[in-house]
Amino acid sequence: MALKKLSKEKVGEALAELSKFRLIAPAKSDDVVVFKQISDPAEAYLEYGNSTVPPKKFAFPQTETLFRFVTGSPDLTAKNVEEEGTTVIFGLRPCDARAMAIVDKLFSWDFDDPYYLKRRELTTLVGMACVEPPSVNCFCTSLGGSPFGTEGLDLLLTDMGDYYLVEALTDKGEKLEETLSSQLEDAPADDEKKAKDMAAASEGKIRRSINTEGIPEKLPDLWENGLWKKVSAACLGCGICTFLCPTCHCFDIQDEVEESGEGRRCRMWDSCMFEEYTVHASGHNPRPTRKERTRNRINHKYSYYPAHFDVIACVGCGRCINLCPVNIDILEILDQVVDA
Amino acid sequence: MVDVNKLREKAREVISREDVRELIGYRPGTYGFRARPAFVMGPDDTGELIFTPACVNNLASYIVLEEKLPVKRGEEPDLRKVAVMVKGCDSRALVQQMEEKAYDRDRILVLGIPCRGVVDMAKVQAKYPDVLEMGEIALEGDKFVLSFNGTKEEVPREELVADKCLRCRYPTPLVYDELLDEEVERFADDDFADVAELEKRAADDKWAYWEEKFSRCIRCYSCRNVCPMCYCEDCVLDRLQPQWMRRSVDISENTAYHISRAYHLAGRCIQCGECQRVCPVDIPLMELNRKFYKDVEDLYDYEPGTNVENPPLLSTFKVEDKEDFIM
Amino acid sequence: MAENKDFEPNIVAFLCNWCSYAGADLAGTSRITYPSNVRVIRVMCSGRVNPLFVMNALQQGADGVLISGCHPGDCHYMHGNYYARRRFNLMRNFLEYLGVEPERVRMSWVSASEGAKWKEVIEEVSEGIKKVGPMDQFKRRQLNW
Amino acid sequence: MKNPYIPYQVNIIDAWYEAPGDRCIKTFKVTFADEKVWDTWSHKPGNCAMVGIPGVGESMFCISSSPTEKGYLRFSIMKAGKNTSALHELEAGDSFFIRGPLGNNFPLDEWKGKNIVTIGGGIGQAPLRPVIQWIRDNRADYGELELIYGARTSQDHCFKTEFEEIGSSDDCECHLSIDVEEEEWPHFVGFVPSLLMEVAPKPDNAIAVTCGPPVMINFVLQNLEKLGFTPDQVYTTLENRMKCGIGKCGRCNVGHLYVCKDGPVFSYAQLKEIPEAFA
Repeated sequence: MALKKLSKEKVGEALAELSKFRLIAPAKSDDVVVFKQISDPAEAYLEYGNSTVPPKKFAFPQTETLFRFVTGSPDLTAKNVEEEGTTVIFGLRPCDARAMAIVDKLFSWDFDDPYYLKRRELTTLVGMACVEPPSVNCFCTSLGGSPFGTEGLDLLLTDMGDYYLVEALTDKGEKLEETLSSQLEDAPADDEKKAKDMAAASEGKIRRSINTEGIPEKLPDLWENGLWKKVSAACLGCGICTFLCPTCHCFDIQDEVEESGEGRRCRMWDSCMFEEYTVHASGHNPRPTRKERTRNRINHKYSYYPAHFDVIACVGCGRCINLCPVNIDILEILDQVVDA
Repeated sequence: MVDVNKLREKAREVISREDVRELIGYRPGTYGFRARPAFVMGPDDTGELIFTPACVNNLASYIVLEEKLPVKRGEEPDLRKVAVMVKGCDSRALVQQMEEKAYDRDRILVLGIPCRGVVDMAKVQAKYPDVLEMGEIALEGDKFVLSFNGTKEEVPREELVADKCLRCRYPTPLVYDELLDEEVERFADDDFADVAELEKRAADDKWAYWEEKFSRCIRCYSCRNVCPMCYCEDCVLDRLQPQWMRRSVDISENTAYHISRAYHLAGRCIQCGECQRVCPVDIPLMELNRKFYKDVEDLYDYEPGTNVENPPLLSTFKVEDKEDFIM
Repeated sequence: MAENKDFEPNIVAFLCNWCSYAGADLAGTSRITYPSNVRVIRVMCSGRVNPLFVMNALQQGADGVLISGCHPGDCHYMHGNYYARRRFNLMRNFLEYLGVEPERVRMSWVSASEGAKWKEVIEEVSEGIKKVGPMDQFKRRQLNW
Repeated sequence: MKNPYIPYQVNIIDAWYEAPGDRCIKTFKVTFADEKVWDTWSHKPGNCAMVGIPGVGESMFCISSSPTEKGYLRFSIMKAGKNTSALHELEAGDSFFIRGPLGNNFPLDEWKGKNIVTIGGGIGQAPLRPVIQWIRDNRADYGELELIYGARTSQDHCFKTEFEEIGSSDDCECHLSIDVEEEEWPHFVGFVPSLLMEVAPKPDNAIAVTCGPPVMINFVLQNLEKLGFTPDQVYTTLENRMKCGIGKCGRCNVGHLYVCKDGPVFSYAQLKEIPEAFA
């Protein structure tokens, strides 16, 4: 497939064209960049590092209705995700797209999750390569990703200065290129090589790393190791590291009923770092302290997930390091695991 | 400036005491200019301890965050003291906790650190986004001196200092067993101009402002968990019977959350600013807390966390309390 | 907010058992007519009213909330109304700060013998809320899909 | 494919209390409101279902009837939290909703020809009941069947009338116990692990299945080892807080295994590898 280019002057026009779909793009409010549905191309903020909240919420919403009911009535009406329509997530980072590809495995594991999978089917991911690593704590290259990675993406954009280089990666991506045919032009012939060089340069600028080899196998042996108590000592038990993680996918299910009897069963993000996450109705909690919860978080990502799906559930986006209020650093923990 | 050697020496002395179980202080973080809480369990762990303007965390939170597992049969509960390093603002959390009888004074050993201000780490991060190797920050006069990668840079204090420090009323801890440096005289005051400015706006304007902020909230509850005054064993947010706040994330529940969080701190918030510091989506939580702080001061002439003998604001009253709003 | 002539507000009133509830009851038995758009919830004391109640009422569709108790000094439990007074003075100011009009959260002292005052109070509350219109700030929206 | 989050409505045919008290146990005998569901429904002893009421919530319970009992399902539920309290309000003629069958089951096919001993405590008998029922309904396929069960008091005994019936039949040996002495109690007095030592089942060609409170399980496992049972001859069930029941929501894992999906039935050999299993 020949490479295309999208001149920066035409980005607005392209976004306007795409707003016939449910268009999701990074937007800035105060100093926080979050993905949101935009109707005006001017809202899109494409010169960003990475978003604070990952775009996972458009595949796996923070709160999502499973079905509606009226109390006392036997009729349950499942949510029809189809109604949300075709969605384009524009400008997400390769790590976040790769995270979606990783989480896809869980949601189709033995039982298909109809809500998630339908939404993924309806969604086209337009990635934005990281010409510069967005943060000092990026470590995607340690986990098989890359600032120019394409896994999970349908289309990849690369900022070439005056224009974006556009590479279609899947059928969905090609379809989207067709939609944008009047905004896209042919890319210069040497851009492919240029982009390759840029990718190598960007990879070279990733400064943090971990050798993950052997970690999944080693973690279960460290169950009683003293390191867990140490690394979790400062933990506040908040949900930052999990809610902002692009691969964290745990959820709670709760019922909400209005005075009228109309209600819904919905699911919402939950965090294994919360105390009530595992507490039994009897009051017994199999993970009674932050030590057990931290150990579970690391094990889930680096041992349990690979045991089932052959891939570590971490993409090295660095959010949990950047935003932890007490500077708990997953790479430091993993270093200790390696050294233990 | 706290002399780091003196600090470590003192810490060593304290943790060696038989009646002290643990010492909570600061140590360098894992990258850039970060510092983080340190949990010292024995004299050998004291070598990493520091105090610099990067030590932003309020360690008083850990006193009430401690997880108490049931004592095993045949074992005695460990009743030794916890030693904790506190800045002026942080010390007020201890005062307020004790005012509320959260624990007895002799449960803690307070190492007070007079403080001229800490940095706002977000501002430091924005100014030096590329610094990965450990850097150091010191406050020299009215400048922060940042050393990193073999270079030194001076930055005016106002540029990087945390907002709360510009209005600090209590730079020297109000409670301590030992003071690790010389007392610092009050160098600033608080006129609540920010709150007054927002108060003046029209109702629609105010709501538009807060609606945008609250709609960003992802309910990670970091603001609750970091707060030294949020220590209920059974938080109303987690209760299912009755469930006052739904867990779904939308403007109604988010607003309800922020109202109850702020209200629970009415007359209790000691302005350490931790909630706002930790918020990943930059909700100006202190603007909520400060509204209560201002009203409590204006209406009841009460300042939380300043006197252990004070009765908690909302569990007391005066017959002559204002009631011009009552029909 | 534009005044809507047809708008009839939903008002939730938390009335203390000993004074205000009896006062409202007296208004009824004395055939004093007062606005009917108030839903009364009897509590043992105005000091029982948790600010969460107010917030929850506003979330669930109340356009305004009234808390009413005994006059200072008359509390059946000695001091309950004094605590409530502190609590709701702060609550009211805070909600105003968020952009919720102060007309929506009111407090009154109505004794068991003040049937006529109850009428005045509820009329004033109702008029005040009519002026500011329906509560549309943080009411629970239609169930979101 | 069916949406795994949408439950089926079931109607309560009969409901009765098994044990009184704060943590009372109530058994529900139910059938699907839509009879056609029976055509596609198939469960095995050990399988679970999410049981709940829309507007209240859902929790996971084992199906305490054997598939050989046709035309109904049984659930025995202890009152503990919000959902179970709401379920306990229901009576015959009311309905609730279930999602399932979920989880794995006891490998009863592999156990053919073997002697089976079940060791239950309190409400822990609920997952063992379908095992016993299944064996009794396929009696020729299995060797000897021994039932060991105990609860705090005789009042707390679940499935009392059934035990009486089983005890008087020659299908099965029935050993009962209570923790503390009571007048007119004809059986063993003491904890279940002690009763187990008293009965001392032989490990040869045998399978032991145990379920009950964690403390009891721990001692039962130790005692089974003393009696010569190897870890792969011993089975138990685990429980954890659950939400989705299908291995997505994350919370019920012990190590890399999800109790809802890979469990609730585990062999002791499996669990020995997982330190978190006995948390």
